[in-house]
Amino acid sequence: MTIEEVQNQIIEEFEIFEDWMDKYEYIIELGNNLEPYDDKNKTTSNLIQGCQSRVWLNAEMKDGKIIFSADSDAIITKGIIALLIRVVNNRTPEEVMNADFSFIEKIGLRENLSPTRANGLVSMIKNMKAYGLAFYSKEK
Amino acid sequence: MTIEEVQNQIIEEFEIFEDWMDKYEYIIELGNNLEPYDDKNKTTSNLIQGCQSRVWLNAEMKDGKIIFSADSDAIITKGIIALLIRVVNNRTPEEVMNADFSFIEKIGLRENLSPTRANGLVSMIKNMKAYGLAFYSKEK
Amino acid sequence: MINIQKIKQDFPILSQKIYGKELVYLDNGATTQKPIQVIEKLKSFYSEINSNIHRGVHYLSNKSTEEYENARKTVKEFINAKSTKEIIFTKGTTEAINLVAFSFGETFINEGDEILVSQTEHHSNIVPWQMMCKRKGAKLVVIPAKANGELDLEKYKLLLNSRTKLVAVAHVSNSLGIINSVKEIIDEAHKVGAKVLIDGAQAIQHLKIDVQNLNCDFYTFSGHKIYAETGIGVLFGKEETLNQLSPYQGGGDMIKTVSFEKTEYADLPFKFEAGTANYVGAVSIAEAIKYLNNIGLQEIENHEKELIDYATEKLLEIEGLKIIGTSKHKTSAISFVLEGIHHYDAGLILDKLGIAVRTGTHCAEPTMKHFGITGTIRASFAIYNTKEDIDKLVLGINKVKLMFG
Amino acid sequence: MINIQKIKQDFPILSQKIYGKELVYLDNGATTQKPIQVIEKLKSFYSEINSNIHRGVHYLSNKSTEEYENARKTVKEFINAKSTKEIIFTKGTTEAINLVAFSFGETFINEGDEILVSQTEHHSNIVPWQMMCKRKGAKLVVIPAKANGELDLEKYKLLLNSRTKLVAVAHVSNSLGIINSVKEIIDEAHKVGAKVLIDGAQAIQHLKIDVQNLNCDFYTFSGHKIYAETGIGVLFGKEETLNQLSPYQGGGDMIKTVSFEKTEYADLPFKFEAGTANYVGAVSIAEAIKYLNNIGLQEIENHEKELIDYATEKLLEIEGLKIIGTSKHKTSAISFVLEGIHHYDAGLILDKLGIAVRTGTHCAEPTMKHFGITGTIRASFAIYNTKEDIDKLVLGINKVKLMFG
Ligand SMILES: Cc1ncc(COP(=O)(O)O)c(C=O)c1O
Ligand SMILES: Cc1ncc(COP(=O)(O)O)c(C=O)c1O
Repeated sequence: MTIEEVQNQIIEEFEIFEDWMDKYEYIIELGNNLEPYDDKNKTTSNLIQGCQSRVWLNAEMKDGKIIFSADSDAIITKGIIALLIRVVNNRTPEEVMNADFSFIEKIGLRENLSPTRANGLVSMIKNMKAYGLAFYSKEK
Repeated sequence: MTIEEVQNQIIEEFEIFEDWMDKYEYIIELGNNLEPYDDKNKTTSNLIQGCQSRVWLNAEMKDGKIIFSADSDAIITKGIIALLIRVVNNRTPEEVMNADFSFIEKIGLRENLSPTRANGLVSMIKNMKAYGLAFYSKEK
Repeated sequence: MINIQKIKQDFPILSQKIYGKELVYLDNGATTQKPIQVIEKLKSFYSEINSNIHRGVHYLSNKSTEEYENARKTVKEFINAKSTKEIIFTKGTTEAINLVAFSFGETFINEGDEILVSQTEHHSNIVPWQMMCKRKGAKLVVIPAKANGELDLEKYKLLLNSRTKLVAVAHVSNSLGIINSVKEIIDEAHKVGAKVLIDGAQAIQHLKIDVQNLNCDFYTFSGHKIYAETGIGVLFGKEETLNQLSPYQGGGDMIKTVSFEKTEYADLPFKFEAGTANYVGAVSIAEAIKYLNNIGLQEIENHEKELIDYATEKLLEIEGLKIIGTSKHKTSAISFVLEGIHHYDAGLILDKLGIAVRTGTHCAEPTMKHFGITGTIRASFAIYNTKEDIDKLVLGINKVKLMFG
Repeated sequence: MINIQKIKQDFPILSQKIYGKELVYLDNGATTQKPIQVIEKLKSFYSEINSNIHRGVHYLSNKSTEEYENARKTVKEFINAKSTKEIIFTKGTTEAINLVAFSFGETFINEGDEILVSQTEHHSNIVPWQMMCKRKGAKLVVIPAKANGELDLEKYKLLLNSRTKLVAVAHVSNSLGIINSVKEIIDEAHKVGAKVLIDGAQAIQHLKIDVQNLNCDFYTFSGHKIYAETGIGVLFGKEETLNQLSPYQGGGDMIKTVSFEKTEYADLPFKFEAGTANYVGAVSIAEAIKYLNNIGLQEIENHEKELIDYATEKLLEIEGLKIIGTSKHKTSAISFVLEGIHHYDAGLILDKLGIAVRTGTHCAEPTMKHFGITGTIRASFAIYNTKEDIDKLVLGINKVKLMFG
């Protein structure tokens, strides 16, 4: 599936929720089920300091694809991280670099990406793309 | 006449004016007729620097009374100076020290005494009283 | 008796619906809402009076100036300063503290001198002193807090010495709501000849302030936290001390005469008000003070005391909720954490319920560090809050617990 | 075509009567009046949106933040900056210049360095540099003006040298209304590696500004002179340069992390915005810009050109009237003196006729000194002024001449 297809899939999944409660309960579930993050990767350089919640992001190359893993101390942030990873994980640097994340807005979570830097997600997206660019440049 | 009597006299004089034009024309006349100020007294220490017009004020003791003389580069300021001098000239330090100048407000010239420091008149009144106090203290 | 329902109606924003729910605004520590009286004053000022102050000889300019200087008088009376010369309008508490840090620093601070701030300060009462200390080679010394969030006055006394030049402490800590013993802090500092700045950003809207009685050297607060506009604040300083300080910013209105060879500064308070003052902001502070005086400061204090007592009682009934800062001397703000639930998660869900609280470090990272936490949920109250607001908060927290349980 | 009568109706204050006479407001250089759109925006913001920005996760806080950051975007587009990181909100031009003087001084200025300012600057573009030069042991050098008030660019070029670190010049001089040749000034300064600050306080409301085209390093202006609130202003700075500067004020919102051991500053633009920003002020600037864009900047420029040409012609017909600053490159302000009549006297009488002009030194004493005078009468125009206003001014001046004749 392309990035766009995954995003559309997520948008469809979210269409069934009748109210914000259901939606957030699902995000909390996603957060709770996020793949465990290796504690040895909780380094300062992997840390994204939001004002409110902290995010750790790690990226590795495997067979020409980027493998992301991430964590946060807040569950809702983790839930959204799970969605982001689902979209760009195991993809080529070029794909990651050019990814758009417009689905976040479409599923009504835009307030979580406000420029307040509160949860670190805006920076996380930036960093994901930066990884894409970095690995892409290295390959050349 | 007491200071109060002079003030009342001035207030009466101003009652005849029908509009601001007449009033200001009278003040301009007073300004033009203000006793000439001795140029040798245009010293920096006698200068009161308003933002707009400058005022010079000189005070001397003669037979236990204070003799004021003053000047300004603006005519309207000079006209008001003429009124102030008429009220407190040739009086004892104690009288000057305790003088109130409420007539200014009563003849509708309060805007000329705004705290904008524009014309230096507020400082001039302060300085007149300060002279009163200084000479009074010296006498004791 | 104070009629809160009537007061509430003075605040148009409180009838807003958030996600279709009635707004429960408990973020008053961040900023207070504005009564219609203040909002209408802005409108009438800009529609009828507005003109630059201290500058023109014309009618509107005089009128604007008069309103501005009357606002200064209103503030002077509100905090019982000796003279309007002691009231400097700034853009807020932060600027006021920066002003003192710079000007006091330039005038009085030498290498090796010490500045004391407390463990529980807002960043705005830490960073300006750090910057100044760095520039001057002075030392920033921390007054430690006790486990309950109160300042440790015994240790404070031991820290004071002849090198101590200034002590900067909040009247009420913004992250904990604790009322510090400022009177004692001030008196002790004066014994070693140090000056004291009290950051009143969280006190002025809740407690009756008397700067002469406190005998502080500087007192600061922000308009936007006392029901007035953003972009305006107040620095009180004792006339004698302010006179000694070198000016902070240079520009129009703060000078007597300017030439390239020699510039003479104006007298107080103008010396510290460079550029076009936010005269409309100042007028809005005066209007807000008038509003508060009409209600009565004692009435306000009583009402807010009732609120915090009620909130404390109700919150403590919630299992897994822990109040941060358990001193008995508090006003109008309660910080707490929920066991196993991140403050950000809690805040997000409360928001969806129409309840506005603040979560995070509250610009007080060293305070969080003191308690070994990364943040709290803070509910902070104002005159228009009611016990029902607190009931709704409690219901909301229970919902949060359910969702993350 | 621009419909001035309709525009005039947008400004409620213009229908005021002064001493029973229609207000003729010609003191726009000091501050402009506010259109109802801006006034209503303040009201609706405080009634529906207000909450502290960057601080909460709740709905209103996000909404406030969004409006604030959108205002930044609006300003960025208005002056064609490259990025919103280059737009710092300050309390006004004066603060913006003080910020640069301090931060640039701390970072770049050493003993013996030189700062150039012109003979015809506003005090706000002189005193901050004097203060900084004094602190740093640097030298303030004056770019001389010619007899007609234009800057002497030949002499300017001779003053530039490798010690020149910064040149600070007004885009339009406030006391004369002269448009300085800033493009040439900037290009020449860059040749010796100096940075350039342009004080745009009197330009932004009259001319289309393009900071990329100008290639200036800093550009400053005040909200209250561009139909917005008092207490808010803008500093534009090139991202690269701003990044190098040390911060100015410390406090909340300008930090990444704070501890007593080490404080890390936030990224641009927040690094220079300590404390609660005047977000309502910023929103009012955005609203004012929207208003101007709706009318059309070219339309405004044309209208104001017509006004100044008409005023110049009519004033020159008055015997004994001398225009101060006779350059052909002027906008929206005319300064003049009347033979044998003090400017204060003239201003007072004009005021009684309902005509608001500014008299005095216009916070530009060195400019007055250059012309050997103690002050002028200045009529300054805005979009809502008409030829009738100028006719009334002319009538007023004739009356003044009669009274003092
Ligand atoms: C050219 C110029 N620079 C600076 C200023 C200062 O602006 P403000 O007082 O808004 O800070 C003014 C306004 O008086 C001005 O005209
Ligand atoms: C205790 C305290 N000090 C200082 C400040 C800073 O005030 P402002 O952001 O209005 O400058 C605040 C407000 O956040 C505060 O609560």
